[in-house]
Amino acid sequence: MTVLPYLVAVWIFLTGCYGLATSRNLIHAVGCLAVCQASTYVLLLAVGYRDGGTAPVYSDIKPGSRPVVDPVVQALTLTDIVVGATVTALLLALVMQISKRHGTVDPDELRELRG
Amino acid sequence: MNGWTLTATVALGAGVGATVWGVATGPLRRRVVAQNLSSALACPGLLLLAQGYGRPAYIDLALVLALLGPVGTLVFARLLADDLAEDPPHAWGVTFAVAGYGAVVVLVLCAVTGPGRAMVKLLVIGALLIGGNLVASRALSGGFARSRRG
Amino acid sequence: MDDPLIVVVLLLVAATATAAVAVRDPVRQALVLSVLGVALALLFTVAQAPDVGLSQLAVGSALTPLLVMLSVRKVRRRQGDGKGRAP
Amino acid sequence: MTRRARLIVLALGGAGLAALLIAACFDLPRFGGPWHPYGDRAVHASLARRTANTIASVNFDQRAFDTVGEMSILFASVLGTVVLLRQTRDEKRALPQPEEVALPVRRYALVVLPVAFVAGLYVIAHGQLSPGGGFQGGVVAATALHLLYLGADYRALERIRPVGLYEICDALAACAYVVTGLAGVLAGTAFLANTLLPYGTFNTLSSGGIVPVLNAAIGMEVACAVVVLLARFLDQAVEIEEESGKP
Repeated sequence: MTVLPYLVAVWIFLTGCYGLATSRNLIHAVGCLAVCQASTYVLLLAVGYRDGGTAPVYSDIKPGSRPVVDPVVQALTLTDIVVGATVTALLLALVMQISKRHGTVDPDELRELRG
Repeated sequence: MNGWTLTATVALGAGVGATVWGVATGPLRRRVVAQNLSSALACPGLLLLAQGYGRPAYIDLALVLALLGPVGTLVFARLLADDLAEDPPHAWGVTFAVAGYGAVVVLVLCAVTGPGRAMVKLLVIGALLIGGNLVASRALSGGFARSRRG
Repeated sequence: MDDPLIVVVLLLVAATATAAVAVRDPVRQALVLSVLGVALALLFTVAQAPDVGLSQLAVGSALTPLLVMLSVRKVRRRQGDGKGRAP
Repeated sequence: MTRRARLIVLALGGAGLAALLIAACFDLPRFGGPWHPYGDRAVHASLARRTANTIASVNFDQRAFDTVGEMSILFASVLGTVVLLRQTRDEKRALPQPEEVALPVRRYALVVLPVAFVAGLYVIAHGQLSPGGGFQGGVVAATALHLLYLGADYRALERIRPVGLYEICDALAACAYVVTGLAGVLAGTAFLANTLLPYGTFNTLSSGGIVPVLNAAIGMEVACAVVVLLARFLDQAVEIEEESGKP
């Protein structure tokens, strides 16, 4: 039970990698990369969790009244989610350019084109 | 673990679990409906969790989901209009059931909260959630019916 | 304290992520990714990280699907055009 | 390499990686354990500077320099997208035809647009108090504007969205963040040190020293970045076409 969150993170990462390697469509591959990213969020938050804790946001509770979870990993994750979305956008832009240049988004066909 | 989180566990496990199954299998018309219902089911779950943890601050999440969940469905309704026009989804029974579930959760929480700013916020979230859910369903079943490219 | 809740939501996320990889058509994958965003937001809430959940909801519910769907439309239109003419 | 050989290599590598990762899982600190040295110190520092939302304090005060890095990745990827998706010489613009939208959908879009936009601003403004902040609120506000495309049509969106202006605002917001940091250097402390402004009263909008300033800068940066990104994607998907006949 105590390692289940870590194992879930490993599972998500490996599935994402499998999808990335066997994908026949670059847009699908970008989606798989987003799944891989999600595994890092799960791992980071699992490391920062504390039993019975609550969020260290003191707008509605008094400081010190309840145990709190780790804010540092949350800060890392939260910036990465938004930045990750813009990186996904950059990759999708690359896919559009590939489609314009080569007329296909299948990685196998692209390899044949290069010869 | 209290009654609120227990209810949330059951509702999220069964409801969102079913939408995951619905979105991963079957024809396109079932998948878009499942996507719409996933946000409509998760939003009351977030409200229940906020109550269960005793943290009114968590309600902001439900507010954002009630606003942006239907927007996500509108994205699909708009960009898949041609595909959906051939085979439009008809799932009004499930949609109204889920909307009723959202209404019940919001009303129960309102009764517990008592009058005040928090209750107004809850009612706004409820209105946005149910209105958004119904409009998004409407959009899926022919909101962009005579769509051309654009 | 809320162990069953965390386990349920973790399994939900794992199942959705697997489905997101297994569904090969980009359009249908975008639908699953959108549900994955909601499931992740639930997990973050349960793990007491409302800021992160908010971030995931903002990005995952509308922005990512819109980006993917627009890319699919562009790529399909190109290939639809290209099939009529010689490449 | 054939597809089959690639799958074998993938299976071998994946199995090795899985074994290592699972072994690592059992050596990680126990899930839900009480030992969080950095977290406890971060909470303490945040309360000392009267910032109610510890996560905002970590992002915009204790690790503000890290956020400069994140911001530059965001800025660079937006710049890359803009360069990749520009209109090339062999492409022409075709005006999209207006969409016929069902009346309830159109009404919904026009009612929810201002609500969602204000909710985005609320999330940014309360970043240092309740859950939220510039990163989240910026995305919500920018997404809200695009309801005009979903509920009305593309030309309505283009009227309220001069992309050039948003590009300038994007750059200005990035500069504002760095200039706020440099102000610390000029005042004789360190880059991005939270010593310039008074810390204010705990749990009010003006608390936390430079946290609200940096938060607002990031909010503007993210909102403008998302608008510019989506503008380029929409241009490509809706408007820009290749000139037929030319190679």
